[in-house]
Amino acid sequence: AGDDGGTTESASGLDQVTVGIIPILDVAPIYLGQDQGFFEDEGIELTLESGQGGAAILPGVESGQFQFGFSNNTSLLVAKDKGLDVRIVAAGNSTTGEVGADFSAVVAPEGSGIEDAADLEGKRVAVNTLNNIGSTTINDAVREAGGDPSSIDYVELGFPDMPGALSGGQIDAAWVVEPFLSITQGQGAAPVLWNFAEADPELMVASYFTSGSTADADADLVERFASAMETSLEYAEQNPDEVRRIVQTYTSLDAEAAEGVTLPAFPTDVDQDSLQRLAELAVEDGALSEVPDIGSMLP
Amino acid sequence: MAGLPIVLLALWWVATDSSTSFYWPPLREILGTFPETWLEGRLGSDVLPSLGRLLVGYALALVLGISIGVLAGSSRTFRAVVEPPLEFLRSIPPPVLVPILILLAGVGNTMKVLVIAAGCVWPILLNTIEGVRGIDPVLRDAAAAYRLGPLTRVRHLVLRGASPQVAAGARQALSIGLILMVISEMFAASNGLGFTIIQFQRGFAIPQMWSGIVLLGLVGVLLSLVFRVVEGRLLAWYHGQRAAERKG
Amino acid sequence: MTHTATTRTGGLGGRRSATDLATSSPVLGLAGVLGLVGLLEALPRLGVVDRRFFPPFSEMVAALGELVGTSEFWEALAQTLRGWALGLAVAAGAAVVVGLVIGSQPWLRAVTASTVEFLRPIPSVALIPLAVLLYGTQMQATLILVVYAAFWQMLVQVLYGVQDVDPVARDTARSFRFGTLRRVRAVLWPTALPYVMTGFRLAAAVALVLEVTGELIIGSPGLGRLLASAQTAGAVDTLYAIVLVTGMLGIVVNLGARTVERRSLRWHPSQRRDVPA
Amino acid sequence: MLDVRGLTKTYATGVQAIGDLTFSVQRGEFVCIVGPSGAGKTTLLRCIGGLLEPSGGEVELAGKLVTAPPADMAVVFQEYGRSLFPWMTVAQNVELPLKEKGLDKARRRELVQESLEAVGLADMTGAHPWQLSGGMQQRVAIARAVAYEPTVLVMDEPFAAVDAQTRAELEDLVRGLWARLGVTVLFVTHDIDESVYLANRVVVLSGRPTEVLGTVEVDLPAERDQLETRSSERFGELRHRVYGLVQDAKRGVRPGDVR
Amino acid sequence: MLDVRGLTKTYATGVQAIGDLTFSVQRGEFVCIVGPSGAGKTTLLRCIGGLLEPSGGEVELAGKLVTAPPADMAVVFQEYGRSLFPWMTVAQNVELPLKEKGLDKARRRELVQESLEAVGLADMTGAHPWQLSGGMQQRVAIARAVAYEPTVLVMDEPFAAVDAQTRAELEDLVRGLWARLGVTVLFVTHDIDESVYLANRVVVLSGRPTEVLGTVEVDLPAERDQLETRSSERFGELRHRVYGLVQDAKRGVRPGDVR
Ligand SMILES: Nc1ncnc2c1ncn2[C@@H]1O[C@H](COP(=O)(O)OP(=O)(O)OP(=O)(O)O)[C@@H](O)[C@H]1O
Ligand SMILES: Nc1ncnc2c1ncn2[C@@H]1O[C@H](COP(=O)(O)OP(=O)(O)OP(=O)(O)O)[C@@H](O)[C@H]1O
Ligand SMILES: [Mg+2]
Ligand SMILES: [Mg+2]
Repeated sequence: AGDDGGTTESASGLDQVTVGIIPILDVAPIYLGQDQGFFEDEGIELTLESGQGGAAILPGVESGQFQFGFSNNTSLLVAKDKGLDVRIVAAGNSTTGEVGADFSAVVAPEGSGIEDAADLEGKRVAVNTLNNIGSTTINDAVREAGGDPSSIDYVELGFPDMPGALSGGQIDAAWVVEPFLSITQGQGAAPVLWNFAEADPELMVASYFTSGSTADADADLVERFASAMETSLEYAEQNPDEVRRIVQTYTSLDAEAAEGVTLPAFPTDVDQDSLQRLAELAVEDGALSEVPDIGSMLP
Repeated sequence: MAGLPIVLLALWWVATDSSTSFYWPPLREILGTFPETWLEGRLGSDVLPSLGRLLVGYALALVLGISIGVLAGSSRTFRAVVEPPLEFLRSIPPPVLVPILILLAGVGNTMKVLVIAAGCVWPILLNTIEGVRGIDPVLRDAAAAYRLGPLTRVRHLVLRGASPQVAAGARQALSIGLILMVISEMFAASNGLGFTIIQFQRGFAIPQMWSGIVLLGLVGVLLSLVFRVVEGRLLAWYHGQRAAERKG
Repeated sequence: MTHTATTRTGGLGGRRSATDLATSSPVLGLAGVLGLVGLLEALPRLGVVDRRFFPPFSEMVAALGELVGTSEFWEALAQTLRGWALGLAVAAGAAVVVGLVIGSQPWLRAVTASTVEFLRPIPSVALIPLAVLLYGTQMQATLILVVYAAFWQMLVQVLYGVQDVDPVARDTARSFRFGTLRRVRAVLWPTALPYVMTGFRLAAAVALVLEVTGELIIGSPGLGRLLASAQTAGAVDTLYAIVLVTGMLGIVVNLGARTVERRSLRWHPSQRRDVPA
Repeated sequence: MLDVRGLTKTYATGVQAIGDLTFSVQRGEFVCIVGPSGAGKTTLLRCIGGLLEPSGGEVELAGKLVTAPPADMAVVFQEYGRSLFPWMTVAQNVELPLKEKGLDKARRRELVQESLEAVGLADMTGAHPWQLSGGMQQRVAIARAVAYEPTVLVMDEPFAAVDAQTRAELEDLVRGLWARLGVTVLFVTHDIDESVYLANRVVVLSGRPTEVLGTVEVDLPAERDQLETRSSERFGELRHRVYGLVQDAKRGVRPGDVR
Repeated sequence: MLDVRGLTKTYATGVQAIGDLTFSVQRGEFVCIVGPSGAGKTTLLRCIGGLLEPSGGEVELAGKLVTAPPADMAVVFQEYGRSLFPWMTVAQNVELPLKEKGLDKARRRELVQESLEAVGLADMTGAHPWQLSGGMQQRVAIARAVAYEPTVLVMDEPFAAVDAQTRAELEDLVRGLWARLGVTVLFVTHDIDESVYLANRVVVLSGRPTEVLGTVEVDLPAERDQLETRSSERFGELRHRVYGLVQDAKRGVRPGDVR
């Protein structure tokens, strides 16, 4: 294990690259890029390994099991804060910026009396990870609405478990992303807060990243990966139908569901302001001790 | 007795002393963060609630495991009927079971206690069944010949006779309970030892995470010491009988 | 005249009925399974649980029907089974050897006791980052978890089993000056065997659980990953179809263990036919 | 009182232990059973005690078919050591059946005390069975049966592990109990002298599959004495008759062949 | 051959089983030990067998201090049933120590066959111990010791569970073995006649804490016969002397008080 991120060449002369991803909607571009041959064009033979969340992917990237990984930005900021040398190499996905039509929202059952962010005060709200991107953006919205976010009782629950818990009354509201947003809406829950779109209309939610050692040892590879990623993101942004198609190949989403979901935006640029904003929110909630040196995290 | 753990700790200390790996911090650093991490409040706010849930869940498992185990161990028919469904349930991973339990019992303490009990019950149950089945037939005859009633028989023959093997199961269930305490706190928790460890892990506070694992180990040792004392009293006759070997 | 002898003292309630042995256990087992199936079908239909999140059994089976038509499923099943069997074999072998060695020497037992207690409760799930660090999301990462968890299950049982040797039998072995190997093989092992069998059945289930959990959380290939993907897509019936498969694996494992037991423990009171069960 | 009619027992292994056994015992009789080792005596007692289902025939006790351990019967098992609960003290072992019988505490304590004294173990009440010698364990098992005050007392070689002197005392104890309480006693022994000394009637069983080979009525006076009775002429004669039958049994003689 | 010097044994419970015991046994002697139930006979044998650590004094065998089970000694335990391995058949139980001794297969089979025949169980080789009657189990334990061909044979009430006829046969078997192979035999029994019939010397132990109360040299001819020897006058005298000592022991007489 841990060969400093060095890559091996395949028989075809391509660099073999393994990327740790979470098999959800958000990573459709990389699958599309693989499908479309954008990585091969850059001399990269891509292997996608799915892990469940940052807990599995970050150590993998750190140890060189993966050359690149996919993670939400707050997790990357926290890792940086704790002294992990993470380098963002490409944008992952962003909010659509449209309140009312984003891929992420806080939902509450219809008729629950929760109608806007301020109503979340004192309520039990499910997020998939405590003290992370979900709760910091929600807290911000509650503060904006004049509420006291510290009174919110956050519970940690996997996204897949939220629809059941919500309709069973175990929780008052839930932060969900697609396809669970559609699912809960189908069950008669209504969005009360579009936490990403409201935090920043251009909020970049997740990124592709690598470790400092890989970035330093193989700058050329990083560059080629970033370039292929860019092409992929652009292709995804232009071809939403392709996104809806490819998603069915690596998740269990069926065609009908895939048609119905709201897709995130896939801008090509790494948005430094988003990182700054997320870091500030995290500092405010105590998830980060201070805003880290964001510049050193960028390519 | 305490020698080996000290040797292992020393090895750990030396092996990691100059470690620069992010995920393998030096033991020095782990122990260094221990007091501030745990002794300043978390003991009461996280460790105690966890232990409370563990004990309730464990007690529930003991009651369930032993009573079903005695029934299944005593009756071939009952055993034949319930064994396959039980084996089915036993093979379901807790992370899958949790959502169902959330549906049934909410996200509060009840759910976590149920998760713990649902995991602990198996070793106790299986061992009780086998222990009951293995009771000396001559003793069974004696109990039958004196027409000891069902209650007396359960109390004085079946439970006592099976107790060495039940103890084996209960011992095992204790550490499974500890594991499930952590697992249950991965879902819908807001406090607890396991919860805190996972938060550290997610927050990349690696030395703190390790200190949590060390604490978990300490809790395990402590619980097993208590267990040994209780077992020593309940099985005094058994250990006495076995120990009469050489020294009398 | 020569019908199988039963005694009148079985169980708690005095007599055991004659049907007890007449009805063979597979039939009864089937009845038990049918009972469970009925419950799984009825609960959602009666609205005790929300059927959107816990579909009736028939829907799970329908989803399973679809699932078994895909090569993906069979591949995943094979991967899970391979990881599980390998992990279980390694853990069981190691635990039996270690357990017999420790158990046959009182001083070793005393020396290792506290260490065992320290290591045992460390949750395998807490090892996930370490496993990933070493092996990424390959099969080995999950294998570590499986071996670690199953090992303790077996070890404790072996240790308790070894302690259960009848004092008179032990004296007998000593008076004939059995060597260590002979003592282990002829006295310790048969005494511990009932415990070992129980340990094996426990370990088999725990290993399966950790194999699937590992795949689920780490994302190494197998049924667990399939489960995760069903979960993230909100495909509830597919999810439970996979759960059904793991449950059925559990039943099969137990059947196997029981068969082995019937053969290797024929002498044990629990298997004798002329005495109460 | 006790009727055994056409009893047969074949174990699952195919071993036929009891051939075709018929005999009966009157209320208040003291019957000794002797027969070669492995004949089927223990098997017979287990059938009578309702602990084992016969393969054929029936056992009737006090007019009722025995299908489960009958009330008011106490059994002393041949495997005395294993029939004591190792997790209980001597006193608890003796007391347990009395509790089950519903006796009050004072009465129980009295019975436990008396019976343990009678077998010479009054100072061992607090010990566990595995802290006792073989003979002492056997005496605890006897005390348990005696304290129970049964109407039928079934004993399987109860004095095998005690010394000659104690054995004589215990013989007198059981005889005294029988005379005083009118218990019906069924007593298996390998000691021919003992069988004649104790019994009203000695039943000699044949080898396996066992049947009744012969019966010897013991017409000695009811009042018996270790020295006097045993040295009486009649005792010698009876002893000789039983001995002859046992030797026949051992030689493989079957009921049809004899007498 | 065997020297027991100032042996004492107090159990962890505080029970003093052996007081201050000294005696010795010559090579090739046949010594019977009798004493009241619970005296400490089994405890003594366990000390001699290296199975139990004495509290004081020492046991020397063939010039070597006994600290572990000595070589070439075979023991028949009083708890015969529990000393057989239930997971093995009768033949396997007998064969196991022979394997340990390193005998080859043919020789082992021969010894197993011979010894089981000698105890009358040749047709039971394939059965498990729990399928046997009490007496049969005891005979398996005897066969196991006999097949082992030890130089010292220690037997703790080995014939307690067999019928009179079989008992006589087994007595002759052990005597024959002793005469043929020159084994040294230490034999605990409760049967006074048996002790005189078998032994060169009978050691009578006092009650607990046990000490040697007296020794009776048996000067009967080496060639013994169940009928003749037992009816000889000298036999009666010896029998009487042993009986007197046993009664003393039972009455609580201590070594100092006697003679
Ligand atoms: N559980 C069993 N399974 C099979 N066969 C058995 C079982 N128990 C006893 N037997 C057989 O039944 C026969 C009679 O056994 P039983 O114990 O009744 O003899 P017994 O007359 O009490 O002999 P002993 O005087 O030696 O105690 C024996 O041949 C024995 O092998
Ligand atoms: N494991 C033990 N722990 C405590 N006391 C014991 C133990 N074993 C035996 N004793 C005590 O030691 C004394 C002698 O026991 P031992 O078994 O040597 O007697 P014994 O002469 O063989 O009697 P028996 O003829 O009845 O077999 C008894 O009083 C008994 O209670
Ligand atoms: Mg018998
Ligand atoms: Mg003894």
